[in-house]
Amino acid sequence: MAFVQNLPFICILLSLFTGPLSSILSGKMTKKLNLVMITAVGIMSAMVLAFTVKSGEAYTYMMGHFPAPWGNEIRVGVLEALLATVFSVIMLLCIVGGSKEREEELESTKQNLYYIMANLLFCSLLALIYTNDIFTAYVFVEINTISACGLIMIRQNGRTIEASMRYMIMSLLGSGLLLLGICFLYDLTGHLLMSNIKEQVQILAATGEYQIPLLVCITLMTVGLAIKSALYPFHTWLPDAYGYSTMSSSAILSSLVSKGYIILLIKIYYRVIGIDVIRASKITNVLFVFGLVGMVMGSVNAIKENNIRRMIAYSSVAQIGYIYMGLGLGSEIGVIASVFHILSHAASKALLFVAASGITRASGKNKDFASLTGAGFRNRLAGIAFTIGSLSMVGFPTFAGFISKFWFAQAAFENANHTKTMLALIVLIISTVLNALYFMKTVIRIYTPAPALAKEKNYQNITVRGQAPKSFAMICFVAMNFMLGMCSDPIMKLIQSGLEMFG
Amino acid sequence: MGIWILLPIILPIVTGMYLLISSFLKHLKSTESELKTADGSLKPVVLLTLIVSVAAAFYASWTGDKSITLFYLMKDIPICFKVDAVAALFVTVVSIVWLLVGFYAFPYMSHEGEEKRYFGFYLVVYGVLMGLNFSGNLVTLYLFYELMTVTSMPMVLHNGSREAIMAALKYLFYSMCGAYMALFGIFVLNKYCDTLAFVAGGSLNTVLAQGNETIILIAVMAMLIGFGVKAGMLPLHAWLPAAHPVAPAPASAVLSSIIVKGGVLAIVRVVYYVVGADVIRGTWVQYAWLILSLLTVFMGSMLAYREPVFKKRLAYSTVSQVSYILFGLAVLTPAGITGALLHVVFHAFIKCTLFLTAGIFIFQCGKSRVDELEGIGKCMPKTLWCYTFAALALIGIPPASGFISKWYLAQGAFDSQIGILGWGGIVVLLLSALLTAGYLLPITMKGFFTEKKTEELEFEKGEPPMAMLMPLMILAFLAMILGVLPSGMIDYAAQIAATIL
Amino acid sequence: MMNLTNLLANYGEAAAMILFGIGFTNLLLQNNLIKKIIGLNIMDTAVYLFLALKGYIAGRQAPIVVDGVQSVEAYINPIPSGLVLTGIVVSVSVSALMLSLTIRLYRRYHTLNFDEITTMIKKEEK
Amino acid sequence: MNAIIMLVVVLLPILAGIPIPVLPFKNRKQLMCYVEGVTILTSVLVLVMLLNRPTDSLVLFQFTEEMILEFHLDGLGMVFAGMVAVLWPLAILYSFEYMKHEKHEEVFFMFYTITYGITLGVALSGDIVTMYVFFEMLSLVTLPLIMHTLTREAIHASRTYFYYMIGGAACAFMGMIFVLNYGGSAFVMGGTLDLAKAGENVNLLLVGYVMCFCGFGVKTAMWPCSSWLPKAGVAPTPVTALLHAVAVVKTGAFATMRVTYYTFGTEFLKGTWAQEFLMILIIFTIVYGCSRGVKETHLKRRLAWSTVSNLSYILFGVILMTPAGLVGALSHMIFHAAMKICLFFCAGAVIYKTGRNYVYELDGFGRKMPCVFTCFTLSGLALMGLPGMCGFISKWNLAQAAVESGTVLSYVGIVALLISALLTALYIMPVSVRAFFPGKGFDYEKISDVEDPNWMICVPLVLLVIVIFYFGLHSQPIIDAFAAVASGM
Repeated sequence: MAFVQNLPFICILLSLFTGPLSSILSGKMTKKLNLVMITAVGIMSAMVLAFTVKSGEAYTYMMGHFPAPWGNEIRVGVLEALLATVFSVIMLLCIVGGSKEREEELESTKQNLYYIMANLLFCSLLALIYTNDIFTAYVFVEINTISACGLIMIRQNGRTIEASMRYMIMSLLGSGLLLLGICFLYDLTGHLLMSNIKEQVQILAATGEYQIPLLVCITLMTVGLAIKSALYPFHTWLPDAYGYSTMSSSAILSSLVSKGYIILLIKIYYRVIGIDVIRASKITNVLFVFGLVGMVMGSVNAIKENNIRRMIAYSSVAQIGYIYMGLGLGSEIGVIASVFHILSHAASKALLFVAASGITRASGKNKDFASLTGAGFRNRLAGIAFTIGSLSMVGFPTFAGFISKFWFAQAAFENANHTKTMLALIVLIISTVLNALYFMKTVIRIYTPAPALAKEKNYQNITVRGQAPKSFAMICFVAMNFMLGMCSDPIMKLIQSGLEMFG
Repeated sequence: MGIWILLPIILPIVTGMYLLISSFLKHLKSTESELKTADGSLKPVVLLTLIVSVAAAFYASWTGDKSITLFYLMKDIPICFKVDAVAALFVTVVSIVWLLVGFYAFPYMSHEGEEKRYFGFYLVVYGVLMGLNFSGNLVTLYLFYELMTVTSMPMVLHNGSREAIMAALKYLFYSMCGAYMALFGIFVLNKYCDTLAFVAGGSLNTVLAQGNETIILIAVMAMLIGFGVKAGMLPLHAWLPAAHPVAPAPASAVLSSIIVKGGVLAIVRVVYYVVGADVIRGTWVQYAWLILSLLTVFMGSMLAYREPVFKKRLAYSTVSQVSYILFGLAVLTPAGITGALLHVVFHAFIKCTLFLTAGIFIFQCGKSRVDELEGIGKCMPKTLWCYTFAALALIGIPPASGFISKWYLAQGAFDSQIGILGWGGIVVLLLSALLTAGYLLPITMKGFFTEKKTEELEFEKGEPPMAMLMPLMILAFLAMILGVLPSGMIDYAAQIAATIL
Repeated sequence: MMNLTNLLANYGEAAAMILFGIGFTNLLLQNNLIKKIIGLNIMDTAVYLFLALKGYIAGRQAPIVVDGVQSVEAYINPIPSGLVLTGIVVSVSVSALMLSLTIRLYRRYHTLNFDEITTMIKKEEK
Repeated sequence: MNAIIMLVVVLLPILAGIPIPVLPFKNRKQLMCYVEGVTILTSVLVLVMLLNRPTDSLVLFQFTEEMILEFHLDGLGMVFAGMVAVLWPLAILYSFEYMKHEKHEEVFFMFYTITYGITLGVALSGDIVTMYVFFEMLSLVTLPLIMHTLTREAIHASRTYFYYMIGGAACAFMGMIFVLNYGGSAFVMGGTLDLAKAGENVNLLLVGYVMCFCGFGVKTAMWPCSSWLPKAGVAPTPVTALLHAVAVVKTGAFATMRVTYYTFGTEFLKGTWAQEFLMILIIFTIVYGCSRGVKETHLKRRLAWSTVSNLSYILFGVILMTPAGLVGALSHMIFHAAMKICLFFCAGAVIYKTGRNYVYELDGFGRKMPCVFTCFTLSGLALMGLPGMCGFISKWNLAQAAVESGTVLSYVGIVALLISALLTALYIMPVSVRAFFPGKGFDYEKISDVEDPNWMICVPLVLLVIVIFYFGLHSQPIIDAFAAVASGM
């Protein structure tokens, strides 16, 4: 067995132990440690990716000395490795990009706590991606929740605490349902390892026994994860959580955390229940409908918003709607589109958050639109970055969003059910226009020269050097956007092969 | 020998443009005060151009059959000119009237101002009219028809009063509307006719037309109404009484006697030279056309009867008289056509005379309302006599010219198979003749026989200068004499009618 | 009728479900933060009860080796108990976090009513 | 080898345009020489390219294996590219004079030059994806041009513009998906659809077509998406003239031609509900635009409304789905370009010299600005379709095509054409009459400041009028060329 195969496990452990380690180090040190750790993880995941691509098949990694039905396992395929790589890159950039805000908004004594949370969060994300044991998945979901909550509340003001309370409540409801679903599943199949569960479920499906309990636990798990990943009607916690926490937190939360749950959902569908069973149970249609509603309503709320951060937050509600719509189409290509959108949205949404903070800094930390006027001239790089992010969101060619829009449309088109097709296409059009409505409004606003009375708003000009880390992050994100937009084929192929390994 | 056709078209237009541009430049440079001074070179230039081109026109039209193709506007759509009997007839009438009115206009325009601009347009319009009359196919005709509208508009708004401008715009839009309706017809006919060139008896391709009669008839009707606009036919007649009176008297004279005939010519061309009379004979198109023309005849004279303003009254009378012609064309019988063509000629002379008289009244003593003209005969009897002759001719009292044409019209109505409409037509014609008497003769009566003494009449001036009186007399004379010995003309018209039916 | 007997047969599971429902609704609908947290605990406990029931097989003993390993039939299924333990750990930590949040909020706004807190915060914004 | 020239003509203006704001120009003159030089050079290259046409196509790169960026020059593209290449230098010349009294013109010229490249890109694009990409880019780069003045209403207008554009693009995009799935994306005269693949869901395909047409039609301001065009009139006149009378809006018309004749194919579409539905929309637009134009008193907006209706003439020709129709559409595309640019330039000249915007402020201008208003009147007459000017030719061709296809709707279309011609008279002639005949006793001292602008504005006007007359009197060669294009060159 090649040494590379150990790396996923090592990644998880590394990120897990750097957490407690950070608690005894000073703020500066922890930051360095965290950055090093994430970079290392990124590199390792890249190696794993290369390995799996070369070997062309997934492998399971036994943790401890118990063989399959009893022990706990990690499973590594192309998709997992890819996600791990991308997530670590984005994580890194988010941390870098938000460093200035953290130094200002967090008390100096709490600096290191932030990194504890960040590391734990990262660890749990990796675990969610890699694990082959559904109960382990549950445990890491909880860890994920707790650390995310920490990331939100670490900026101490009433808003964030209230937001994190809200967040906790909703996600605990979600995880409660998830747990119950898992228990049912265990009860039905007597297994916790995904692959074994799947065998049993296949048998059940074949014999036609326990249809209703099976359906129930599918529903429970789906709803639980939907709540946690803020699918439209359950999004109430999201805008506050993203809107008021410190910048890097909201970037991480919006681009990674909620996506982690969706990944888990996809894993459950493919590796626990089996996609054909899912299709047979019409749950996809439900997801489809909610996705469509989310696509529209999220944007509508965003249009009403007057605070740029909250606006972006609402836009991620819409984007999550896209993803669920893709899942809801129930076809292979639909899921591919969703996974790709997870990546592209992660790239552009993080970019938007970073750029938005750059813009607001240039406008005296005011987040309302009136005072953002002309920010594009005060902080040029941020302005350009924001424009690119918006265009990508709107689905402008040569940017990431365009490709995912294309694949969604393609998926919708290849759907056998024409009502679904037309619905999806029309809603895609509508939501594109709505996206344009609020993103372009902002872009035009930040390129309108500021009125004369701008003095008392303590505007300041920010050069590229003046915000070096942020600039670095933004440039990287822009590059990612272009890469995803221009040469998406290899990535699509990776995703495809990864899903095949799932099945 | 196409040059003789081109000369009367090109020369006036060029000279006219030259006049316009020079006047324009003068405006650019000089101040208002200098503008008042008219320059002497104008009169000879205008008259010379007119005479030369008129001579050329006569030569072109009376020395045998000629045609010339300028160039191809589009594939198999040439801009070409051709002289035939109808063209010759119209050209002659137009040239005579234009020349005479030209003489008349000099003294008249001297107190209207802006003579250069006026005569510029006057010449241009003449050239355009020549083009219209000589035009050898429908597209050429349409081209000059549009040009006629655009170029004659400035003559209407010459004095630049608000009312005049409004009237001019009204004139423009009505004519445009008509032109576009006609254009619709042209679009359709271009498919269903062998050629758009004028062929006596029409060139409708029966094979293609098979099964598409409806659209063709609609097209023809559209063209009738469209060109009918210029001829002041219902339903689009309202511009005429507005536009003609506001123009300076010479302008309104030519507008009312010549320009309206442009519409008539176009209709003749369409009905008898492109579509062919047989296509519409007995169809709803013919009946609609008849009814419209008769209604116009009657309504025109009624309105004229009630109209106190002299020139407006004459304009309404034009509306009704031109529809006589249209009626004659609409009955689609040789006699009818003969009558119509004759009436074209006669009405041109007569109406011109009447308007010139009105002009003289205004010019000499600024009287424009009928009731102010009481006793006018005492101070300018010659003028009023000319007027009276013309009036009698228009009413159609033998031996004056109007009688002949109306006789033929009536006859045409008789021997056409249009049943009740024929009889009705004759009745309407007579009725409106009575009305005509009713609205024309009172002026003569009041003018000569008034109980007021000569000294209590407040007309400051007497007879107009010779330059104005002479054309008047000539025209009046023509109006009478053509009635007395009409045979030549009748044969000519009858011959045309024979060829095109 | 059949269903009813089933229900009575597995009264334990039924109770677990009812408890879960109670906990869920409390966590969702209660205004008072403390009661919310209680609801959360009820919910989790219900799940553990369910798991324990699943694990227990009548007439067998806990898989603790006293006198030599006996046959597999002698012991109950140990995994659910393990799961319960893990779950308890998780829920304890979560409740701890929730309580700490509650304390912070109470310090700031001197109330436990979540709606009031939200309205106050809205006021702060103005 | 000579396929590269296509890439060159597209990239040259873009790359040369981007650095304009940072280049160290000493004075306006240098900037002017630079921009004009680039433009003329590009135009020359384009003409060279048209003369020896590169037959093979040039693949740039792939988005996905379905979506390829490739350039290919065929007849339609040649027509469009030729038109753009001729008009752009004129507009640049004009805009130098015009932009004197506007601020930060470097930015303006930067985007103006880039737009040139991208428009050429649309003309040269060899498949629907490429066209779509350039189409989107066009909407983006013209955005700053509209909001150039940065007044409140300019901002508002630019927003409206962009929302419409994005919406249209999204619509077109969905249509494009249908194309990509039911046949090749490349442009082939007669369409590339594989109906066997489409099978029984033909109606779905037609919906796709309608989406595509309407989506691209948004740029041609087809009703109900026409209101952005008059709003965008706040932009500097060179923009309104060149982009919103020609380049941008005709890109939309061009795209609809591509979609109809080269992608979906006429024999599939002809006589379907899609054709009738679209035709009704278009006919309505023709009349609607004109009537709004009559009601409008702001000169530029009035012209913009007239553009709305005239663009729908082109679409009408397209939707007739016969070669004759395409000929009519192409001829009107070219001729309307000349006429409308001339009109807009006149309006711009008035604004530039006097800052007057409204029709009722133009009394007596004819005597003070003879050149401008003569050109205005002449091109107005051309627009009304006076024979002997190019407007008549295109009307004639359109009408002939309509008569040949002979359905009821097409006859209705002819009537609509004529009605709109009449309305054109209604909104053009009063302006000229006001200008030349201000009425009795109008004292010219009131407008003593007014005068003709200098040669840089007048020359383009006169040239355009000459073009109008030339094509009006001698249209045969170009019409034959269009016929060749329509027959699938």
